[in-house]
Amino acid sequence: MSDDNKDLKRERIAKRIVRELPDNALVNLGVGLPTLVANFMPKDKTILLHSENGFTGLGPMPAKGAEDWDIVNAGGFPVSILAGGCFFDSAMSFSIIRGGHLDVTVLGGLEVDEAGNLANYLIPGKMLAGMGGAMDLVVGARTVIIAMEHVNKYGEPKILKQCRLPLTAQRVVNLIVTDMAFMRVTPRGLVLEEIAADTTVDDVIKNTEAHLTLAPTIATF
Amino acid sequence: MSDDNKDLKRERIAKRIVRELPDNALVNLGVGLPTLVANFMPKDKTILLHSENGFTGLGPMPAKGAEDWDIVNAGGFPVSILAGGCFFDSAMSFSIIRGGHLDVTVLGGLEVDEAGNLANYLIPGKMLAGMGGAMDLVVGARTVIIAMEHVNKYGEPKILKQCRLPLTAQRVVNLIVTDMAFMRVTPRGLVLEEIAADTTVDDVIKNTEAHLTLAPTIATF
Amino acid sequence: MKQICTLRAAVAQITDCASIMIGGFVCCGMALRLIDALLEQGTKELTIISNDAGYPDKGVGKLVGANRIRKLIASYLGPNPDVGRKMNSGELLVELVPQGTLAERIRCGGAGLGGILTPTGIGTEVERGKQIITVDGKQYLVEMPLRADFSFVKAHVCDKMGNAFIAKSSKNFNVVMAMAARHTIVETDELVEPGALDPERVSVPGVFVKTIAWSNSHE
Amino acid sequence: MKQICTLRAAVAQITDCASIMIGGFVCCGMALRLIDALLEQGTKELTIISNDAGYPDKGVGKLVGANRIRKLIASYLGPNPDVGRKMNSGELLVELVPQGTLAERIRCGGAGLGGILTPTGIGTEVERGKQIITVDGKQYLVEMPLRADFSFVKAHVCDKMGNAFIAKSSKNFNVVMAMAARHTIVETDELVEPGALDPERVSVPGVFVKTIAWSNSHE
Repeated sequence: MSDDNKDLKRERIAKRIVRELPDNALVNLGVGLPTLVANFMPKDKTILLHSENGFTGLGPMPAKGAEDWDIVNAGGFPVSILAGGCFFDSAMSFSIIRGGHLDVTVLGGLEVDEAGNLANYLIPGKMLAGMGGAMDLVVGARTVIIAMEHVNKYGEPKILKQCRLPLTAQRVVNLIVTDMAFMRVTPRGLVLEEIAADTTVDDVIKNTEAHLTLAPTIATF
Repeated sequence: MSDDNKDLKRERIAKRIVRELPDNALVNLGVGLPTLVANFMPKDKTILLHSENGFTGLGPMPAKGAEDWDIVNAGGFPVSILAGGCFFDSAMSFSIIRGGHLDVTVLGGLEVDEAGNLANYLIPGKMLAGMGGAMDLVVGARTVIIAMEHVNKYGEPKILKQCRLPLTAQRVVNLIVTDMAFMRVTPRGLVLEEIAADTTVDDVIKNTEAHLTLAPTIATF
Repeated sequence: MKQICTLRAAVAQITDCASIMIGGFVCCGMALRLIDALLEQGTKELTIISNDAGYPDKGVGKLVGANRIRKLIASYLGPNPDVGRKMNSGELLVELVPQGTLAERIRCGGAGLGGILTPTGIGTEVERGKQIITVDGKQYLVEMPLRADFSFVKAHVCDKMGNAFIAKSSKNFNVVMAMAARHTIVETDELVEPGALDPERVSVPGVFVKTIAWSNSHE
Repeated sequence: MKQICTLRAAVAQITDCASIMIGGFVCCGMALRLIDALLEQGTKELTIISNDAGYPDKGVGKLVGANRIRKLIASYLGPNPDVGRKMNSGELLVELVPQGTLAERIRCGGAGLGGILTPTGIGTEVERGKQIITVDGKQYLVEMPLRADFSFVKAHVCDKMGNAFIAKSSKNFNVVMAMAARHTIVETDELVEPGALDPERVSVPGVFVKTIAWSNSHE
């Protein structure tokens, strides 16, 4: 897959997620792919972005040379604060998250399974990213959206019957949006609601280990 | 006892307590008699006063007409803030208290006993003052000083073998200063260290239910 | 966006038997005009969570005097002898909570915590019915979160995003209470556009606020 | 009064095997000059409590690179691959703590609480060895307080009473860490007289601070 193509697919994920954000929502975007969501904010809705390192009103990156290194996002990169935002410390920031005041969190994933379990912070012996705020975010946010590639770099499914990696949290995921599909976690497992324009239902099923229930009508995004 | 005489005795208690405050101490003064301590602050020491409703740097009452009702003490009366003080909310205020950051608390008492138990917030069926911040103050402060009359309005001892009223806290009192005596709570009970200028050791013992060990020398204050 | 309305419209959402957290410390930082509007409205059987009951003729004390409160959760009743009288005569339920524990229980409610372990209250009537846990040889009470249907927050300046500046020592319980209610109502002296309030001077982030009652809009 | 001194004098009080909390979030709000002074001094076998390990060439990352750390307690190691390598080779002990839990455990340490009950970490490796308590049908982990010998706080303005203003998003862990150490050291860009800092803009009350290291006094 060419880099251009890859970028387009990541954009498609971000744009699809934007449509799930309710008006007046307080939203936290994880590092990486989820951050792209900020580039496609809907003009007809008021969305307030929360940055877990300590402010609301997260705005765009400043022009080169105009960075303020006291205003960074959760990845440590300079951003800006919009009118109506405010600063606070980490204890307050996570009170907002854990206390149920966050409407939506969008995070990346290594594995998601049929029960809505999520693994996204650790591959034993290989990758030690640390959970950062992820464990609190998925436990505290009203809606948890996972944004990720449908398969890993070896072409293996990331959407499983049961997660194998250490869990970030149990039964927390509400929606999974990938370059191939839009899936909802329900008490009866995963429901495939939409597929990407350049794929087929069969292709999605082939690249998914988890059982997918098909929605009555499968839309395209 | 005349009111003038009573005022003088209360002043004597306050002045004696002032001598116990270490240099650079953070001190909280309870409502009533303990508040008097602020009137006799030593010139040769730096004492910072903490007001549990939310600031450090508690200063004198403003002149009549110049009150700022957004700056009140724990009794709800207008006071002032000195240079170097700062404001905070109740959660932070009690973090300072409970977290061991307060050097001294001076509080009134209904009863104190040989073990350093304190009762000062409730007389069942009669007085319902509420503990306010007292339970946190005596548990959190490094030194707890009780300032009170030696006997109650019926002339009965308030310093007992064992408290009868509901406790504010167990084994927390370090010093008791009354109109008659200065006593220290030790692992072996109460030690009488000083007596007021207008009383005798015998008189103090007669008005105290608790057993008093006499210090090698008994000074006068 | 936030609901921006009169004091009267703000309290119209409160029905009998509701629980309300009311910030303030002996009336300093208390939303006195929201309380007056609530009194006018006649709402009763309330559960009130507040540091104190103010004075008999002011703030929460007025609700006590008018028999609008079924249960009062508070730490300090010194300035209001009415409360003790009504409690002893059985007209009012009172739960006394140490002030620091009250602040932490409310904060827990707002912060999604299941409780805290505090040394305050060990060996007193406060420990009755509560679990005790020993950590490093020291005993702690397990204290549970407090939440409420509404909270009244008194601000000096509030922007239209709900960010509130609460001046000086009137912050007190207003900050944690703003976090812990399903519906937080701010009574503000001054209402400004987003961006007009310095983001470094925000005492209560707007994300906790649902309704802004503008005192000057009181009819 | 507070000890007001150079960066070098401030860290001279820190001996091998000390535990240090270091505020900051991927180097934003991190006391980089205090860390440099500590590196120069050669102190080793440290226990560091910090949200992250910064970058390999900056802040806490430098201490990792120079093998000064025995144990690191942190939540997020993304920007510093060194940590994972050193952990896997056994050179470094790492305890991962969820970010919100880290903030609360430190706050507990500073606030005299014995712990908190949090839903975060239930059903994950984080719950290992910890007590689980059910409140209202929901499971919570009992998480213990964290304290340290020292903490490094980065301020923009500090008065001589220790009151510190920490600008914008650099507040992060600096506030709770100031509360939870036996000896809190503030590295400040600007040092002012008491009264010169607006008491409404104080991020860290001076009562928590013992030493003020003035960056400009760095020799």
